[in-house]
Amino acid sequence: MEKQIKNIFYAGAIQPDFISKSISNHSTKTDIGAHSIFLGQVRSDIIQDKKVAAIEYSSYEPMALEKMHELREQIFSKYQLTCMHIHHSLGIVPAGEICLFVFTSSKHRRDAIDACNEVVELIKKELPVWGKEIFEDGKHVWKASN
Amino acid sequence: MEKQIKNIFYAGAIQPDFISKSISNHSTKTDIGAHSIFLGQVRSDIIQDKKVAAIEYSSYEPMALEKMHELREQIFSKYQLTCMHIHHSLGIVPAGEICLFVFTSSKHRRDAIDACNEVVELIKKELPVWGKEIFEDGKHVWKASN
Amino acid sequence: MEITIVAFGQLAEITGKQSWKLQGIPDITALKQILETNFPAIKNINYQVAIDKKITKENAVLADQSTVALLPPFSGG
Amino acid sequence: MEITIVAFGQLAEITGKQSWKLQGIPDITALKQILETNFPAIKNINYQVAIDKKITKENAVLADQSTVALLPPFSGG
Repeated sequence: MEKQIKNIFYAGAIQPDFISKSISNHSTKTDIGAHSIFLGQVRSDIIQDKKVAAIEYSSYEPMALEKMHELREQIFSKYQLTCMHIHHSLGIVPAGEICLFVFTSSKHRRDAIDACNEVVELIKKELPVWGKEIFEDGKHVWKASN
Repeated sequence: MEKQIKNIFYAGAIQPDFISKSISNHSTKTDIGAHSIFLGQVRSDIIQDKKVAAIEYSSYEPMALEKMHELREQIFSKYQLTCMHIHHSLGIVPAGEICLFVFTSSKHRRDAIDACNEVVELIKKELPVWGKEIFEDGKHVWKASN
Repeated sequence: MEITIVAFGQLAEITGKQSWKLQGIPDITALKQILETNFPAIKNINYQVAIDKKITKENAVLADQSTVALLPPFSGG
Repeated sequence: MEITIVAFGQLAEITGKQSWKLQGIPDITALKQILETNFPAIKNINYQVAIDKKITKENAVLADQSTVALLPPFSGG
């Protein structure tokens, strides 16, 4: 059986309109009672007296997509989900913009909520993705793992 | 000191566009790193062989708003939140549409996620709100508490 | 001594009204007895009572002009 | 016997390249020694190694045409 590997990567900041379209796509699925959404937003942290203006994300994409496929199967075997959608930015995301969008849906709320929490942790821990924090002066540091 | 009681009620189904506007309103708050969103969606459950077409929500509004104000203070004293927004439908919400929108934001993800989970439970348990499940034939039952 | 009763959800359905006034009711226990006599179906509902928007688990004396809310089990969200 | 190395994040910065080929490297231990000799700053990074997209915690023999990825600590999300 062929694996259907879904692309999770999104060029640049994830737009709120994309999120609202994703939500309204579920209105025909009337067995859904609960959606849980996690959004990561780029913070303008102060590091060594300099302000982060943006994060540039890069990934080892083929490995990340294979890994995400495994995590997806793991989550679907553990929770009663109707669906799960994951979107992670690549490239530059300015401070204040959305870089991660995790969206789970289920009949009863505990499955959507618990699956969302768990997959956010797994994404941060297991996906080969790197954030480069770019300061207002153009210099950068590599984001510490979280 | 006057209490600032926020209105949480929204006439009819909560529109995805309203949700995306609410998200984009936070892009100027660049100390936020994480948003957690819970959405309740009306299910077309089958009850006694009949399909739910919509839920009509009613509330004892003055009491609900006072109670929500208390819950808000309780959550803000427990979690490091940047902000929290709650919207609950009143009136008719068709199956497939959104009836509850809970939105928490924080610097680090655990606060937003844990506060969102907790406030959803409190809303369901403590707010004087009632759902009337209306069938396709116009008859109804009162929604069981959850 | 007059109080206002407000009823919600299936309690408004059972009583046939959302709001009405009653005179001379000294406390919650007396109120419940009158309501359950007039509307026996109320006894099947696990309802709570709020005086002036505060839930009262115990019996409580009713002051003049207070508002008593009859609250069926909540089912919001 | 040729392998392809791909490097990411600060490891691409330290090595100055994102992808290159190496010949005659028998296993991961040998590869790490060569890399750490050529680019001593690598030793400061707590990096992982993946062979053909699978993370390898132990030493492992390198097959011809395999791709070895040098992965600094992940910081996505």
